[in-house]
Amino acid sequence: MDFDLTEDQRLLTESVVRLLGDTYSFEQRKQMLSLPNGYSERLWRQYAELGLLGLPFAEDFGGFGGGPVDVMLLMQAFGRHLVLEPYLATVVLSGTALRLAGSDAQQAEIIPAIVSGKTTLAFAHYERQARYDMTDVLTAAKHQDDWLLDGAKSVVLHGDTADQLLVSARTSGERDDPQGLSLFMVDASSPGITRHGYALRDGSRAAEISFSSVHLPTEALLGEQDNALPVIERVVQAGIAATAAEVVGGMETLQAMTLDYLRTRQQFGRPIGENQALQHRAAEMLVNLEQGRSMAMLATMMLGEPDPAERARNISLAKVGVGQAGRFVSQNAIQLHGGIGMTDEYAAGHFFRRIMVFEHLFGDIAYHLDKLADDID
Amino acid sequence: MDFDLTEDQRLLTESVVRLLGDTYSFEQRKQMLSLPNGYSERLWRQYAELGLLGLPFAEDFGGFGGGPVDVMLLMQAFGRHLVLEPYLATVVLSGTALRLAGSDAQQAEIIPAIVSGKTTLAFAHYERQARYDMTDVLTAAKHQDDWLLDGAKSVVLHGDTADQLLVSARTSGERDDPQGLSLFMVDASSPGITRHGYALRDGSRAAEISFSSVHLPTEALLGEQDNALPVIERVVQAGIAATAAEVVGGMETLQAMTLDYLRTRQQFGRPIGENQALQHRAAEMLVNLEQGRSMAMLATMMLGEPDPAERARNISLAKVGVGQAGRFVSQNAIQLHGGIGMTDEYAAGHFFRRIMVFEHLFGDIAYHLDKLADDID
Amino acid sequence: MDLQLAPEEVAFRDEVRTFIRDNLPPNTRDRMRLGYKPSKPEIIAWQRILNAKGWATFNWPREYGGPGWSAIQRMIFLEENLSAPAPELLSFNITMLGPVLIQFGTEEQKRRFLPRAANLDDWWCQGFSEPGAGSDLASLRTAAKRDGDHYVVNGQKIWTSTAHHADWCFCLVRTNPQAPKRQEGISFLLIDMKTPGVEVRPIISIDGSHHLNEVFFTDVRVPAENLVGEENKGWSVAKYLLGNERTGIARLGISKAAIRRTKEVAREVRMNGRPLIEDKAFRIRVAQLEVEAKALEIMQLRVVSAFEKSGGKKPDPLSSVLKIKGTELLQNSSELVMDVGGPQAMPVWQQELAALTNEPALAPDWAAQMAPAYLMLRAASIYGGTNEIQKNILNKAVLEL
Amino acid sequence: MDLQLAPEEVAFRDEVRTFIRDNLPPNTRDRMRLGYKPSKPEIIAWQRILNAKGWATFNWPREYGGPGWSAIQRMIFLEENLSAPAPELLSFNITMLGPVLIQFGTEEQKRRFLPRAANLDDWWCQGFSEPGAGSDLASLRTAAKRDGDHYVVNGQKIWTSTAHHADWCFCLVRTNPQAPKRQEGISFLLIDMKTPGVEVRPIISIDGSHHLNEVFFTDVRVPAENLVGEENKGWSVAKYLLGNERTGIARLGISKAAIRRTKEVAREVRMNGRPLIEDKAFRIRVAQLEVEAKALEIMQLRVVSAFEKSGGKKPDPLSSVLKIKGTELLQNSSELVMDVGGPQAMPVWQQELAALTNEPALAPDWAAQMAPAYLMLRAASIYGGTNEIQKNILNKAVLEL
Repeated sequence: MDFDLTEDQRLLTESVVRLLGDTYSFEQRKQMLSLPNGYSERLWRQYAELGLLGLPFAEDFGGFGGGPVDVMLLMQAFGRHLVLEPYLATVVLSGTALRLAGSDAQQAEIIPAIVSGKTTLAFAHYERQARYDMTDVLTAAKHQDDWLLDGAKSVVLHGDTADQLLVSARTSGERDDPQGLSLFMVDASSPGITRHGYALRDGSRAAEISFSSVHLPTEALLGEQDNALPVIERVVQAGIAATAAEVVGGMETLQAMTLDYLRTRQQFGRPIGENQALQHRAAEMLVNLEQGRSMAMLATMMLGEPDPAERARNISLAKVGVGQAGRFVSQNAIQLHGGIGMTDEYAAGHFFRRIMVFEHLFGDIAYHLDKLADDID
Repeated sequence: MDFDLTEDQRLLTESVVRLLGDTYSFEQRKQMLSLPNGYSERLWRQYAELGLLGLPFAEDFGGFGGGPVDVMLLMQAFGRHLVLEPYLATVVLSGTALRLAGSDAQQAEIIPAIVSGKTTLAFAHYERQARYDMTDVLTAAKHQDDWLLDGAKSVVLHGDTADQLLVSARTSGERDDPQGLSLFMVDASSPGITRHGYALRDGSRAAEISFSSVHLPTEALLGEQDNALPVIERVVQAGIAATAAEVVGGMETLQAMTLDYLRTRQQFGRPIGENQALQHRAAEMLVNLEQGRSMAMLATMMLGEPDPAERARNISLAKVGVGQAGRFVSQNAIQLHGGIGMTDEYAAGHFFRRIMVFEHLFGDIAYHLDKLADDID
Repeated sequence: MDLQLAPEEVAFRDEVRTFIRDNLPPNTRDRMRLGYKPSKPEIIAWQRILNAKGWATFNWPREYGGPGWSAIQRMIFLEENLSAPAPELLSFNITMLGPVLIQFGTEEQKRRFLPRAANLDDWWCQGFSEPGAGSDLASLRTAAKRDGDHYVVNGQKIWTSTAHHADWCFCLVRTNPQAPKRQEGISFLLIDMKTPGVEVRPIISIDGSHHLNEVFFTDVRVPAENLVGEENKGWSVAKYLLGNERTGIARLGISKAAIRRTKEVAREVRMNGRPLIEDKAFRIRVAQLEVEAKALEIMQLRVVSAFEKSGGKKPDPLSSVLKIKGTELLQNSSELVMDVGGPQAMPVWQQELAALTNEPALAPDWAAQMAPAYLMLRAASIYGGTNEIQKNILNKAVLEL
Repeated sequence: MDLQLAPEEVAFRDEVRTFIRDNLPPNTRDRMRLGYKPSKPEIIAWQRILNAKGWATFNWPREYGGPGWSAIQRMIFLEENLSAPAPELLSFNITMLGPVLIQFGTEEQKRRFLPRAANLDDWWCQGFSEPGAGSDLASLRTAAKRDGDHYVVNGQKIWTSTAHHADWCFCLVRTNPQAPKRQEGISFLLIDMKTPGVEVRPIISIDGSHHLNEVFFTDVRVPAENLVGEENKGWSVAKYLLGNERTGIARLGISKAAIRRTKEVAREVRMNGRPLIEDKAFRIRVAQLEVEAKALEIMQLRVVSAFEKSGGKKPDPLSSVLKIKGTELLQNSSELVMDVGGPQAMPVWQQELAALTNEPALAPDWAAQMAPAYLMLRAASIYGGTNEIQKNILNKAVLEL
């Protein structure tokens, strides 16, 4: 057991902290929000130059060969600044699917394009009616000469600008059947695809995507036909671990902002932080932050756990723990700020909303408590 | 709508407050705990003289003709002093059963004996395996020439000293069948009855009672054969309302003790009540106390609600509300007292334990939330 | 003691309910059921309908056009209006300015302002908070200097709700900076928002809405006849206004509507392949909210009844309990509604919907306002005295620690 | 960074687990599984078994007989011992007196007291708190006046755990009442409980147990050689003792055992005609406790690891987080266990059981200790610095508000 960073991890963290410190002030971020893509393509190229886009990929494909802890450290730094670029969608979600299910040929083709910053991807799995159910897939692909794809995906993170879409579709079985799902790599500009992009509540971008008789070549299939669920589960787990780390970064910033506000805001002739009731609330926020941090670490470490049941269970524990911590810290950060915390002009509300959005991705607290409850022996 | 007391209610309350003020200090109560019955027979006679034992009974049978609000006020006063006498068992629980199910002849025989303080009763319904399930009755009564009763009842409040037992038994149907229950009035000294008395955690008395081929005359049947469940439900509801009022009285005393302690206990050269964090906790206790008080009022008023579903639902709401308020207030009362609150010598822990015991009678928070959840349309 | 509504109170509730059902414009009702906030024209239209009925001035004395209701009737009326859901009466006009003018105003001020306030011909806003004066209101610094028969006002107000809609503003200003105590030397002034030198700048809230404003006053000349009460005695006017009957403080009707809505939507979404409404854990969460709502309902009846019994004189410190529990329930119920929506509640759909009127619906219509309602209600435990301030009040007024 | 236990740590855990399983007297184990506290002979017997193995002095340096374990090994050992469940090592002897004597004691004191403390030949207790000195320990007033080669001690201690079992007591006493600061003028003294003038009076706790005591000192003569450290410098000895490694502060093993137990018993009781373990709402409550337990486990690993990295020098302020969350979990898990028991957990059975050995069981054996455990654990958030004090510590040491 070892909580220390390796030398590589220390260097990585330092360079990211430096980059974001220079480029990601609240004001700078506000300008990025109004860019056409909703994020900075210039910064995306800088991530590529720093090697961040290759972080979890094998060196054979031009990657950095990093592990889950490296991604956690990066996402935590991203979380401190509410980074807008499609790292989660491209590198974490789609990257995990590619690494787990892609053939050598597929990986050799697409991963270098990701690493160099040329190509972005989106992971198009959840559907509007499915809420959090991973097997509630109505989008269908039929194999004739090639594949014919029909259906719709909802709240696809960065699906509005992605070059390639990884799309799950039913190739056999009924709705809710754990068998019969397959993954496809789809060029986002294919005929028959309609995308409606929009902002989520935290300003990051997503899309509704519909597929109407989209023709895919046979080699668009990613991984095993009819057996994509284990891959999808691991992609979702990677998403949970990554967003958990981002939430920790967000809580760190919120906690620091709140302490700063308590120290400086004067009411009745003294800093409001002299109120013991507020001091204790801040202490409870710290307790929650440390609880959440511990759970984000758990999620990260469990990505490598070979036993699927043990992995799923621990990641559900972590999602609940981070979700509850995030809720407590973000709600109280607003409360302790008072009116100013309610304004769009002030950063706290933006962190609040990102934590809120992440809580409602990949299963919320109730969903994962339900899984844990099912699992009790 | 009217929250004011009537003149009669005001007079009743004053006389009870006076009596308990004189007789029920913490030290006096401690001595009563070691009396053979676990309560004061002398006080029981005084209750009779004051008319308290006839409070909810019709004037025809020597009662006072009072309503649920009168009982609530009395139980609240009892709760402030942790009264030990078998009022709940005799007047509230058994009394409700007699009023609802007793024939005129039965009522005319037994109620005057209750009112005058000659006879005490216990309501023997729940069984060990049943936990809170009202229909899980294994005790059985068979009709031959007379009734033959076999089985066992658990945690029968004041069952160790009661003269008469109201016993539920299955006269038809299977375990858990809502039909097929009947109530019997049983002389506690009948051959075949074994009673093991003991103290509950709050010092009040209860008993395990077993029945082995106990012969009962035909007229021992109380109310309709095979259809006692509606009566049992109303008895339990009356118990919930009465104990809710007692919990409110207990919370009032705990709150007052806690405020007093905060004002007088010195640490670091000043009263600990100057700590804002403790002031806010005391304020939260007040919020809970008022919430619990409101819910106890609801339970009381709903005893007269004619629609059984509406009545059951509101009484479940009240039981949950009072249970949660009682938990919050009593746990924090101990916490704010620190070490002294953990000692048997100090009154706070006794209130804590009574609230704990009452929470686990007639269905706990989880049980009633479950009923409410079932009821959602 | 009798906790049931009396038959005449039930009849009154039914009368109110029926009137609202029959007279509330259906468009307004349908949009509000989906969680949208009413627009300015909708608010005005509804207040005028109520005013025509004689109900808009629900809490004014009969001689000023009030309906002469008991405190319980007033509570019933407000709750029915909220849970309809219908737009609320503009509180600045009805529960704030009205009673203040009736108590402190000159006959001329009453004649001039009250009927227009009742009918929402004038939209009023409240100029109290300042950047340095939030919970600590008495530290306000906006200055009003007497200059002939005018005051010249300079300074800044903040958190001014609906100032961008407003025709008039009632303001606290400092008329004597040399007063020995900070509470002295403050005056209560009525300012026409069209006066030169008044500038309103929007504050966008975290739910994306424009509700709050900053208001800047630069050499704004206000006729001296617009002073309410005595000069330098504005603090007692403000205290009267803030301590006024807080019947609706728990806003229980909104929470009840949210609980109803969470059950409705839970029929439309799934969990584990079944409707969410069938999930036991979800039902337990709803049941817990219903416990809170019921406790609040009884508590509210108790406070209102005590207020009535005291002859309407004594503000009950237990109204702080109502504020605390009421806002907790508002926040918890809006949170559950949003959780039911899940990922579908996360997108900001508005712009897209507006741009795509001919497209098939981009999202379920129930989802659009879930997150905004949740976000907006984070303020519930902040405005009107934070819940921490409410605990301080309980501490002083009840616990005496 | 690597959050898994290393293979050698897993091997160590298995070794400890196996040893406990094979050597813990079955009677002790069975009674403790039912929630009974171990008796004095059981505690002594188990500590001697561990001492024979060389593990009782788990946190002492090698040269004093310690096993030379890492902080993580120490944590694993304590957790395994708790969750067995086995009696705890007597902390007065092992984690308090031992390290203090090793740091501050004379050679003679070490030689005389350490081996007997390790083997529980002497049972020690701690004389710190006084009626007027709880959280504010420095205001203690028990006086020790030098008289030749003795100190004469007069005063009163309170909350003295197991004083009625104890052979010796380490005490804080005031040796210089004129010291300018309250923390000066305090000394650390070892007192033989058999000395004339020592009187122990029981304090019965709300769970009915006798664990705490008052200890009165009336002209108690204590040889001056029993002074630890310098006269009037006892405060630094006490601070060393209290600031010592708090590896086991969360007492997670007890909570884990309670969670296991709640599931076991939930198989035996019914809800809605089915085993309670099948009730979804119950399972959600258990799942929530498992979330808390897992978070605490990781947090504990982090704190222990940081402690190890700092060379064992710096007490981590985050141990206050462990204390707060650890005691909350202790309380919540014992509450759930009791709720599972329900009415069967309410009777005080002990006397009756003792009197009725030939009767059939009066109650399920799992029920007897549910309420006592819940009641006793109300103290968890009080002793060792209340949770409110822990928040003050976090505030000072981390938040700097």
